[in-house]
Amino acid sequence: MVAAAWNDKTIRWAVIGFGLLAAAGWLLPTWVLNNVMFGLARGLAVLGLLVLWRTGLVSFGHALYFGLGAYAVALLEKYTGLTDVFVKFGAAILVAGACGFLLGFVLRNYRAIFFAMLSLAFSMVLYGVLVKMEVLGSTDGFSVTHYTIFGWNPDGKYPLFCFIILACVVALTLVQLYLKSALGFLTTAIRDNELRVEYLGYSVARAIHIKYLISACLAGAAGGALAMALGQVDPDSMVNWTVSGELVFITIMSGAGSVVAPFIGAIVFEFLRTYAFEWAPQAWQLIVGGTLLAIIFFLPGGIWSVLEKPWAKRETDNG
Amino acid sequence: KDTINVGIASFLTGPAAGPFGVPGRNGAELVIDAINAGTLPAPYAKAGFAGAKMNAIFIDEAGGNAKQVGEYRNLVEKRGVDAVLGYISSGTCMAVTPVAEELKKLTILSVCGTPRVFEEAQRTYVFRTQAHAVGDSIAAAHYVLDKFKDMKGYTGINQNYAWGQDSYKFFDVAMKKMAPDTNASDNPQFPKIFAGQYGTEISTLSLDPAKLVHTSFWGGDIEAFVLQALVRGFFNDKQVISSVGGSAVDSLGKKFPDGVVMGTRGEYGLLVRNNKEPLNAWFVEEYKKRYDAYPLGPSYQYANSVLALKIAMDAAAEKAGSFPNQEQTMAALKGLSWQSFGGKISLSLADGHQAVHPVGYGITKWDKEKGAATAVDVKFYQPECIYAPAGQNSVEWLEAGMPGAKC
Amino acid sequence: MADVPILRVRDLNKSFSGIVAANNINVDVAPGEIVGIIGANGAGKTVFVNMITGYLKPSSGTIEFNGKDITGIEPRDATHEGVCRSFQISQVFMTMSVRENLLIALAIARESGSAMLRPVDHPELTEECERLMAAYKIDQYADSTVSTLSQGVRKLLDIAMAVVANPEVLLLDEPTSGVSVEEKFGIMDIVMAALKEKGTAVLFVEHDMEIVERYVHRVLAFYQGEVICDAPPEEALLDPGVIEFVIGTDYHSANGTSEAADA
Amino acid sequence: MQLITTMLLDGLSYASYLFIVSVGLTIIFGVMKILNVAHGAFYAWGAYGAAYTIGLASDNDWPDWIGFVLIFGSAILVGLILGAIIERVILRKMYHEEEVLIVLATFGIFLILEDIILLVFGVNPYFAYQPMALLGSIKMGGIIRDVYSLTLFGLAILVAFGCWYGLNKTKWGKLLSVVIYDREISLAMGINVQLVYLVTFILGATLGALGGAYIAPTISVAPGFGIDVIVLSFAVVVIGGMGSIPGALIGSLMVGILRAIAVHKFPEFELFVIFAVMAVVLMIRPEGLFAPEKARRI
Amino acid sequence: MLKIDGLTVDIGSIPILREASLDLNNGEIVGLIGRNGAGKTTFLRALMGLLDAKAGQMAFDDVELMAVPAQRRAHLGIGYMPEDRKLVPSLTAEENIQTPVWSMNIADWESRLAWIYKIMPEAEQFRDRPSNSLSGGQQKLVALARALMVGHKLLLLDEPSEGIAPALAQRMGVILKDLKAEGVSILVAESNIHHVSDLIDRMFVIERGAVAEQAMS
Ligand SMILES: Nc1ncnc2c1ncn2[C@@H]1O[C@H](COP(=O)(O)OP(=O)(O)OP(=O)(O)O)[C@@H](O)[C@H]1O
Ligand SMILES: Nc1ncnc2c1ncn2[C@@H]1O[C@H](COP(=O)(O)OP(=O)(O)OP(=O)(O)O)[C@@H](O)[C@H]1O
Ligand SMILES: [Mg+2]
Ligand SMILES: [Mg+2]
Repeated sequence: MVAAAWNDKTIRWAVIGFGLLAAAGWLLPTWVLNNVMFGLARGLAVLGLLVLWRTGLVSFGHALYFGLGAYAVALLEKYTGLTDVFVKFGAAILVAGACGFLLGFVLRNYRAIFFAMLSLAFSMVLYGVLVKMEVLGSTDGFSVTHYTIFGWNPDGKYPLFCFIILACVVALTLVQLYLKSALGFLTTAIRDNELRVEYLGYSVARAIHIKYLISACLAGAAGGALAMALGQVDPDSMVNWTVSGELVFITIMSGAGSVVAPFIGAIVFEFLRTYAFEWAPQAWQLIVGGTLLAIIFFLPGGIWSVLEKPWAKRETDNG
Repeated sequence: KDTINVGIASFLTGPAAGPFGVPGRNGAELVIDAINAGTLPAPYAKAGFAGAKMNAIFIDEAGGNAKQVGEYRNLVEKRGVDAVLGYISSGTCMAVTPVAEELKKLTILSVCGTPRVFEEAQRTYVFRTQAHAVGDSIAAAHYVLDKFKDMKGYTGINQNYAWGQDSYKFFDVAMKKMAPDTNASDNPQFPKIFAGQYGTEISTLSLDPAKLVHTSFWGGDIEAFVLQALVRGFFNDKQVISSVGGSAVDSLGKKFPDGVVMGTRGEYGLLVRNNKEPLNAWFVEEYKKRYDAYPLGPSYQYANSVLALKIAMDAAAEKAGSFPNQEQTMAALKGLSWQSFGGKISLSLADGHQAVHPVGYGITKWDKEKGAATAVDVKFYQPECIYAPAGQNSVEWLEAGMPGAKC
Repeated sequence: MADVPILRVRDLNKSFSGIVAANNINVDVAPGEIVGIIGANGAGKTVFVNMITGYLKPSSGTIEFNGKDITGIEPRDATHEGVCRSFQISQVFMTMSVRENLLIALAIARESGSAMLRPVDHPELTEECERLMAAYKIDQYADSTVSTLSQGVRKLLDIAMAVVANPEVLLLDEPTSGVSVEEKFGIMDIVMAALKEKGTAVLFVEHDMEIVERYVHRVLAFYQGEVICDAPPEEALLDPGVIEFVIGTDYHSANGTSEAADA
Repeated sequence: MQLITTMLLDGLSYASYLFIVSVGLTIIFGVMKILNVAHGAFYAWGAYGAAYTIGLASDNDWPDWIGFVLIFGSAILVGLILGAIIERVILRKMYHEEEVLIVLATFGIFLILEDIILLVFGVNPYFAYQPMALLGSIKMGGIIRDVYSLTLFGLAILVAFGCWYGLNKTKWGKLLSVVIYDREISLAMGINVQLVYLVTFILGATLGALGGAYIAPTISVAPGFGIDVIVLSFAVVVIGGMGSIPGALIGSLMVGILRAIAVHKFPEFELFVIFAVMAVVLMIRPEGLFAPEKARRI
Repeated sequence: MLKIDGLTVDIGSIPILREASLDLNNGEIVGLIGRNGAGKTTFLRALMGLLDAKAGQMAFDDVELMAVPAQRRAHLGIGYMPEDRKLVPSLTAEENIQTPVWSMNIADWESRLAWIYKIMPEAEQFRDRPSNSLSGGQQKLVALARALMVGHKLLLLDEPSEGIAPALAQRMGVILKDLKAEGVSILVAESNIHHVSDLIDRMFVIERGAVAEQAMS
């Protein structure tokens, strides 16, 4: 499988790219490092949404899993004192995955706007519970301050940065292999014609359930990673519908063309927002909205479509 | 050094901008300009912050705690500010505090009220020039019991988020401790924040036998509530006590009903509008001149944070004999006690990081002749009466019946 | 022909709020038999195909396949059992290329369980895919997105996708409608030859009597939900009811010329 | 008994509110298949328009009833201007794109319009309470109620009937169903698709603005208050079924009444009501109460 | 009455029709014959304005069609029956037939409808059923009826007999001949010459986007 992965051009270049990024992180100013880290963390969730989007589904409720992941990390630290990043990260994925697996039985029967809105409803239930429950921090949430790696208590964020990069590489590789497999290939087919897929002999509900589970795990991982990177969880930044909306926003801004796109898009978004915020603290939404419109107009394929051409050209040059 | 860069966070967009963020920023801006120019009244007439001019970088507090954590990092790590001031939302204060500690950056919180900031851990780099919210609710209970002894029970309408939940909880506990035989309603209302439509809630409150209604609504929510309740004759029937609805008194003007108990979380705003104490008079005067409105609570709160920084830096400079570094400034700030634009403030809790000051309430009254809102029957409660002694957890202290309170 | 029917349909009924689309249909199909289904428009041919393949649940009656009751199963289970179909209105993956369409069909048919996680472009699948495209004369469109192809090409692709699972019973709903005259016999030759080799039983709905005459062993004629004639083509096409309701008089009068043209 | 009447009246008035704020979205969604996030901005602009003009009128001591004229006037003006500009300049170029992309575009428009509000009107609240004060109050079921909220109910019925009639009983409404289904066949049947889209969008925008304008007298018109309306109205539309006016009406009623019961009896659940109703309705009817017909495919 | 000259159509950047020319006289039925993918549908769609033509002229009576926006072309009396039916699923069969009536002034629509039902009694049987429940062939009939509603001068029929039972196709041929006698011109696109060989007066063969007239055998 490792060989199969290395044979894939996208994965090969992504691994190299991420490796360089990890190395560069050593030299980057902290604020850049932070923004990249936030972007990468969100990129994980966006990668999950990309898997869904390729099959024509858009979820307005993935903040549910994002939030579950983030809260898993925060609660684990607060109530058990466990701080190891692998444990935290694993817990985030596990909790989100379990929830996604269960809700998947319901959501796999929905499509289009109804899928989107039912997801939203579920996520808002979690939001409501969090806001109500003081033990869960209500709207204030918690801080997530410590992390350790196999007992080592590092200083600064650089090790965490490397960890998140590692997580991204693993996620990206797995998703790319999945998308290229027969099962992943079904993605577009289902969007185009479910009836035919059924008649070919595959259960559409099952295929969607699998995708949903993948996206839930990735969103959980993203929430967990962001909670650690940011040091803070709270319902409004992790579970509210605006968070889901933002993830969808980045997904489309990035483009569905490649598994690398979500990470690029999320990082771009992070910087766009940082600068918009800096330049126009009273009108930053205007800048973000304007950029959004511009992207939709001039790059309907997302940011990826800018990179796609040189990328495709390489392909023909090489082979 | 002749300039310092200071990040100042307050809501510049969204629903909290009008009632809190912009008045707060204006208060800061007014005072910063005056300090830079050396035009503050005595004893603060000396120009600058230890002689340096402050370059304020205003940022928007909207967008949620997580985003603010990121923005805080950007302020410190990217824009290299010398200190950070401000913050209105309790959640955001909770969120940026650990980051401030991590980044070791002097941060002065201006408005937020949750006691948890300093009671969950000892802070080194974070200060708050505003007293915490437990005192607001205790003072409210005192005022109610002083003025409306024979009211029949109480209920509340508060927004469904930490601030609203805490405010009512503190008020409820304080009432239960101070007047165990008053009836607490079993159906207090917690509508969603920014819901805007309160028809159903007003019906519920009307049907409730309780006469007194506590609310920590602010901004558009209190304004909408007042408008909707007003047509329904709600205020004829119920006594409303509002802890932070001050902005509505001015925005609604003569439409705002008389007889509402109104607090400002300190010696600020409406309650001290006609107070002739020179610093306050200067502040009200200049603010009105520049922004064509009365300063609200947050205007004072931000101005006080700025002033505290100036006092500390000046003192530190004097002591060090040179431009003070962050440690020196913090040492001077710790435990500081100063005459602010609204009364005296002392950083006497949490090892000199958390402020206490009197908190008062008054009753709204429209002054026809002046065409302005006023407060009558204003009464302030002293810190010894409403805050837990240093080192104690204030919620536990409140629940224990406020032992040792001197009122 | 073997005695045991591979498909046995008993007393099949279906109505849609008052409209009777299937009325007591009884049909046996022997393995390897080729059956032409003809009928007026709205006679219930497609509904019949839909019920056999599980898309519609019959109001009453049973369908047995190889002695097993398959009434009301899901379409995908019908496919697993060995009952496949093509569609009157092509059901293909519009935003994908012809090759990708076939690759998916092949992958689902050939892989199962975790093998679905193998990449689709491994040689076994791709080679078979190329063969199929060549056989159905759609290889020149291999890389075109289906939405840019004409109706006729889509039809061919649709049929190709139906046969990849090597069914034992194949139902084709109007396989040649919309296919140009130059191709239709060629296609049917290819399809039928391949199927004959495997002994697949084929039921195809057809409005083109030349095709019916040329390929089928038996004709089922539908009218208003009923089978009005079940006989070998020589007989069925001369049945007065069939002529009146289904094929009209033109066909027989023009018969001589068309046969000459095809010769 | 008193409690029941109160709950019913509260429920009805909240339902009217929900319906009024979501009907514009339903129309645009139903006809153009665009989930219009900018609806929240139309709502806000309608409210600002009404609040601003009513404020002016009151400063100039015009009679209070003028307020009602201004409410409708400003809604129409806002709908006409914003609707026409957005449809012609932005959406028209996007109809061939994927639906999500259009949703995102409307989101971009929303962000921009929101900030323009901030730049034009500033952060301080605007009020337009005169119409509500003018109508005064009335005692019903032992509780004082404001007449203005009751008129909301009338308006909801009126708008619902008007839209339903227009969509189902007029030639124009029938044309819409052709346009909804397919652009090419509409053109081939001589339908001016562009005009239909333009008019529909303006209508939807006007109704969105009317929602804001009519609600304005009861609230504080301040930045950011359009956001929550987006989720509320999405939920109503989904519950009712895509683009169905009767669906939106029934959906609003269900949410309104259940919410009233919750507020009176189980306040902890108030926040969940709308989403609970949505989840339950979708579980039972996966495409909402009144799902549109689908094409037969095989 | 219809004269098309040098019609060139690209989709994206792919040339689909190349300088296609065709003419049609009053009261004539002309076949446009070609195999799958030859460009028949493209030709008809370009005529209706559903695709933009890159070059060429299309004179219809005295009107230059290129200058008429798509939605106005039907108003000239051109009825179009698309190959893939395109019935509005939420409407009944009869409402589908009526759609042109809602957008245009068709004064005699009621008598036209009655006439349609007379020549296609099948259609009358399912007039009140939702069109999404109809069978493929029934939908084809409705699509034809809808085209008849508009096309009092010219009918553009894209594979009208595809999926139609031969008995009905035979009757349809008769109907079209009757129409022709009334002076309606008809352009039929077909991939199977046998379906229309008795019907058409002249035939144009289209191959890879190039159109040429061919003598009838
Ligand atoms: N959107 C498109 N992009 C690229 N090529 C297209 C597009 N639409 C059609 N074509 C091509 O144009 C050619 C003509 O298509 P058209 O549908 O006109 O054929 P036709 O003669 O009607 O065929 P059939 O008999 O199969 O319906 C085909 O080769 C088709 O692949
Ligand atoms: N889902 C449905 N709802 C209602 N009526 C239906 C449905 N499906 C089919 N029908 C009706 O059942 C009858 C049989 O339809 P079917 O599609 O089987 O006809 P068919 O024989 O295939 O005709 P064609 O040759 O035109 O394809 C028709 O009258 C049709 O209108
Ligand atoms: Mg059929
Ligand atoms: Mg064609």
